[in-house]
Amino acid sequence: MASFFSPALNEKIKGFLGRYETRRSSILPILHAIQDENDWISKEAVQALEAEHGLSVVDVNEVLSFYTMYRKTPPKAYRLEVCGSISCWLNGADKTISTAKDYIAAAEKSGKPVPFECHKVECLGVCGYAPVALVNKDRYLNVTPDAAVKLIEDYSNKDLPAAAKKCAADLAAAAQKP
Amino acid sequence: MPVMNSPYMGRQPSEFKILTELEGVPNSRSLDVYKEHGGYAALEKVLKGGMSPDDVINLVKASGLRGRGGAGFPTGMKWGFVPKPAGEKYLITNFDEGEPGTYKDRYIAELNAHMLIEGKIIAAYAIGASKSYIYLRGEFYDEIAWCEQAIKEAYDAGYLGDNVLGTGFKHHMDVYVGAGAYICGEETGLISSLEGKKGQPKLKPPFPAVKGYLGKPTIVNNVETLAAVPWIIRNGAEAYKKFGTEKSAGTKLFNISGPVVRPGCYELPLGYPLKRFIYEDCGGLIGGKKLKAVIPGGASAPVLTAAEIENMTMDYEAFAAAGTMLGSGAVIVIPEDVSMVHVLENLMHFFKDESCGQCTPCREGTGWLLKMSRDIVNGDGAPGDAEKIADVAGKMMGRTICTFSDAAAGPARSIPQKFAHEFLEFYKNKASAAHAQG
Amino acid sequence: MAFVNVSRDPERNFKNGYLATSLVGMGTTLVTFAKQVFGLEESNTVQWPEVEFQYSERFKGAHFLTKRPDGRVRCTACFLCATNCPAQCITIVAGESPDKGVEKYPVRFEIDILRCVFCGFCEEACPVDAIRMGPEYSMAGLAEQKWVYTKAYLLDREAVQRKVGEKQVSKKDENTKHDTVESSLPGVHAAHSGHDH
Amino acid sequence: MSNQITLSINNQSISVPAGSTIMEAAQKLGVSVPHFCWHPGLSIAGVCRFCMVKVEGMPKLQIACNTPATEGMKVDTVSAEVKDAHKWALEFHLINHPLDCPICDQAGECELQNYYMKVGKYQSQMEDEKVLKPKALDVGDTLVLDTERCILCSRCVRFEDEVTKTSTLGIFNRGDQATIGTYQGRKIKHNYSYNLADICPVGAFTAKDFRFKCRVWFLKEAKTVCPGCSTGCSVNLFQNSNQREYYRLKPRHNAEVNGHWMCDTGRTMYEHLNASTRLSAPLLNGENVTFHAALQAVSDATKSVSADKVAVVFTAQFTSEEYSAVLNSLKTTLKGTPKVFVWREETETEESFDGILFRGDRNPNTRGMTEVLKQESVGASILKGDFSALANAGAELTLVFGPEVESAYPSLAKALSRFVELKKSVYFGNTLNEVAKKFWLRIPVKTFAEKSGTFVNFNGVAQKLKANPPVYPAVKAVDEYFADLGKLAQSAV
Repeated sequence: MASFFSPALNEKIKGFLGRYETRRSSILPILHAIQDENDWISKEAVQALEAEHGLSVVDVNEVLSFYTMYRKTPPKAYRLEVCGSISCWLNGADKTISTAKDYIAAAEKSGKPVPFECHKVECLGVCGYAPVALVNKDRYLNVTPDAAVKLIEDYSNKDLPAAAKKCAADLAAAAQKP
Repeated sequence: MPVMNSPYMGRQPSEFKILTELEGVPNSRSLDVYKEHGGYAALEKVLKGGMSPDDVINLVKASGLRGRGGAGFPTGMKWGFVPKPAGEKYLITNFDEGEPGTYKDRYIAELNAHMLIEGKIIAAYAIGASKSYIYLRGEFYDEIAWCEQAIKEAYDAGYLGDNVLGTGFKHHMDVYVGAGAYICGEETGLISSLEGKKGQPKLKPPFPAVKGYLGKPTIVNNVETLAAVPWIIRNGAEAYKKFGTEKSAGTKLFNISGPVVRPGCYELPLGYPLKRFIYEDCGGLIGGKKLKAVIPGGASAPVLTAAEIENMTMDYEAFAAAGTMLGSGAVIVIPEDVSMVHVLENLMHFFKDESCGQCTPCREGTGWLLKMSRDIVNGDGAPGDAEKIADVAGKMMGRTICTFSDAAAGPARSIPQKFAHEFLEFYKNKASAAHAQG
Repeated sequence: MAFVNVSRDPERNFKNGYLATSLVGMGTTLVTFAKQVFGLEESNTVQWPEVEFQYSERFKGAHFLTKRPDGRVRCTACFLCATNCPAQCITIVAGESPDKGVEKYPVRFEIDILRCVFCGFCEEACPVDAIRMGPEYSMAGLAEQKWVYTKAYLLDREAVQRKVGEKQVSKKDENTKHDTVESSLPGVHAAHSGHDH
Repeated sequence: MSNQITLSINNQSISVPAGSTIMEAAQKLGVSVPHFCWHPGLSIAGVCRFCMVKVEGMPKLQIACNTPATEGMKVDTVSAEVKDAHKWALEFHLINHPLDCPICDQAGECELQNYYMKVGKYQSQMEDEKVLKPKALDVGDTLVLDTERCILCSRCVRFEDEVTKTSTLGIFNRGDQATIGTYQGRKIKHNYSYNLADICPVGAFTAKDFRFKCRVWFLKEAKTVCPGCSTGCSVNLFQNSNQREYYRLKPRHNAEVNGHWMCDTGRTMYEHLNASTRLSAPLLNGENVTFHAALQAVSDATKSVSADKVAVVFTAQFTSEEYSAVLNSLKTTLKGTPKVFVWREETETEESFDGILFRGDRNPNTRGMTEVLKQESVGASILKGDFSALANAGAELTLVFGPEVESAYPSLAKALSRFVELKKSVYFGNTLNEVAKKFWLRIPVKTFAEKSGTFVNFNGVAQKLKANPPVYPAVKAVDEYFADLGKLAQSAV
């Protein structure tokens, strides 16, 4: 049977399985690797880890559900994650978040949706330059409401990232199956 | 506490450059630049200069270096807890910088991750560990890359490997990336995470220095702590002790956040006056706002009122005497126009989100604290609620495996106690709202 | 041993002897009777069964089971009434409710009314206001009548319906549970469980 | 002894082996320290934070379960500070507990309830909405999981990891969303699943088998021995005190035999005890007769035959006392030793063992029977799938002592059909099998729940049975029948 994972990803997974003292230690890096390629971690991926690589689904799911960075549902292509913890909040993160959410909602309503979702997350660790935000893996400092809108506009005009394309393709393929 | 006669009154912070020596140096992250500034000399001194592991431990003990992650435990003493007999031992660097207000470790990596790596190799030599990890939080994409790059360079230069600098000392290093959990900054939580489990802290005893990662002796040190080690080796314990106060030796990275004019990471000697730091070095609050309160050591430190910081110095003892803590050196400045009730709600939201859910008082208590503070914010509070929050938080303190519940209780007790009058306003608002509704 | 002398005073006996007292009593009766026959005084006697006596609302008569607003039985088969019953007259057989939000319900709920002492402990014990003692007091019947009240009888009988009406539906909602039973399994809650609350 | 340390708990001094915890010392002393996550059969989790005690010299309260006892340690479990800690620990457990005790099967034996009565705060200050979680999840053929009632003590997770090593359960999510469960509705499939319901201190895991059947306060327990296999686990047998109905078995701690656990097969050992699965009267030539008539028939039959024309077929499911009674009584009346056979299930793999408790020898008293036969110096031939030895024995009277636990004898019907072919075969047992009606005489006997006697397990540990009131009062145990037979024989003389 064909592997659930791409050959390159399988190689990575095997690399991680041998990299640490125990196979279990490789769960976190493997999940990161899957997410980097597929944009999220599906149930099928977890089950494939058990079937193909012998990692217990319970162990994997414990880790998957415990850490917030793993996405358990298919996301939009870009995630604007704005820190809402104390330092960023003091510098107006709430405003940034609501502006970004409103912008996304308005775009949705106007019929020209942007491939964005906006979340409030806990501390991103660069508190001096608040508010701090991530767009996927890119970090931005001093993200004022205007800056957030600009970020959304800039990214929306770019080509979608590879992971997002793969995610969309996977979902389309899954929808085709009975 | 002797606060007025601080020896550093009047000195400029730029004089103290132990960790921030490469500040402003172009291309600072490269190995060459690091070596130009004395990089890896300490490692050579240790490995080739005939220092025994005990010599290193004693030197670090003598320097008075204390853990910079928050608890301030003497580093040399911690290394001394590791059982002497040979066997697998691990050294882990805690780079899971997640405490709101803290961004000092990433600053070290941004300047030059080799400082950390050199410190780590020396520490590993001291405790006899042949494998070490840098545990980074997952959101630090840039920092992960910098550390990986530096480790690669160190391998290439022969500082890491089966035969470090040809001395026969074997040491391997790897990075491990977390995935978004504040609790992994707790040393045993970090170990659990490194074992590929949920980042839930482990019961003590046994302590990690005896039974840690995979049941083997393990030392977990903060980035800043380890990064200070090479300087101490190069310059000696006495040189290090010249900085700081008697019990809080050396310099520390202080990171200020909130609406200040010049936010950033400042290297200052311990014992530096807090007020001067905020107003002179950081330029005071944006727009000349008045200061209402300061959280001196990251989100989990109890707050200080503006009045309390008047003569406060920034060292372990002075903060402890004021009922708060130095923590990670994260100074969060709260201006007068922000309600402390909202601050409380924001902090409780953080702690509720980040509780690992293992111990009952913390799992249930953090959620409860958030619900109660949210009720007050939403105008559903009643007189006595602030006291209830402080009371519930008090019952969580010291009752769990790790100190997370104490951390949550820090603000949850201090804010209702010190700013009770602000809560009263919220209750009043409720009454007036009810009145308006008829 | 102490004795109490209860022998009657002969003097008293003579004055208030049976005959005399009986006659006085009969006299009272006759006077009242005459007054009431001629409508000079209102009668206290209720003409039962033509007229029904109205007891207070708190009267503890025959039991009935209350319903939820949607008409199903409120009882959750917790057995507390049966446990509390001093006469041990309540028999319950519990089963899995077809409604998953309720979980447990009585498949059988029977009260042996002949054993019941109408103490009301069942009502007291019920945590969900499912069993109440109704207004019915005339429970006489024939030997072959069914003396074990079944769940159907306890839930829907005309007499209670008529007298209690609306109150047969309990407004109490303590045991109406939320609807998470069919929610997703652990670990697959909404996206980004740590985000956006 | 040097490896003993002495500490004092509430000013009472106690010696425990070095390395013991305060909890173990307190248990030994009989001081109750409230706890949820600590279980003597599992590793220490230390997460419920309920077992707080004050140790002199330590600034904070310590958990008794993970604090090593040290020489001269002074522990306090009753001071106001400690009591307050217990009160609040319980309060934290309860603030998000659904309190659906009326429909919870655990009610009555729930540690949350018990501790609430003992150390509860009574006036909860929780006024906000509780956290909601999935309820009534189907997690296997034997269990129902209610994650809302769960207090996340992790006993079940540790049981799965440490005892059965199946690791089906995990705790997912974090903070107050943490939920126990299996992955994506997978089922718990092993022969020890009911232990999860036992060790669950609350009603999160409840047994499907017992679900909604009876409230536990109507049950009374009897200390007895499981007849399910030759391990002979110590168990408590639960009977409804009003209706005399048996509902379940639970393991009783016995370090020598079963520790804290028992298997799911053993849990079914109540099913054959209730009236609906039992015989109430003897059957002679296909007709119901009185017990007296039945015994008379046996008595008469023994008079007319010589000892070598009598065959006795034992199964190893009777008590040692019963085997002795049968052999002694027959020796007296027959003035000789009858031929003895031991009937073993043909599919049985006697030596197999699942590594935890369950053994291939599904008879509780194989060892006891062997010992009795040896003691009475009676040789026995084994009938295992091959009954020719019995058929060739030429017996004119055959006494068959059939198995009580018929689920251990899948080929029962086949064996019975061989027995009924014999001349005058008498069956002692409760089988509802149609074939058994063809026995010349069939006499019902008491089950393990109703008789007293001894089972000797595979390892030689002898345990006494506890006699509950019989379901059918006229039905007796085999040794009682043979005592009656003895009396009949005497009165005839």
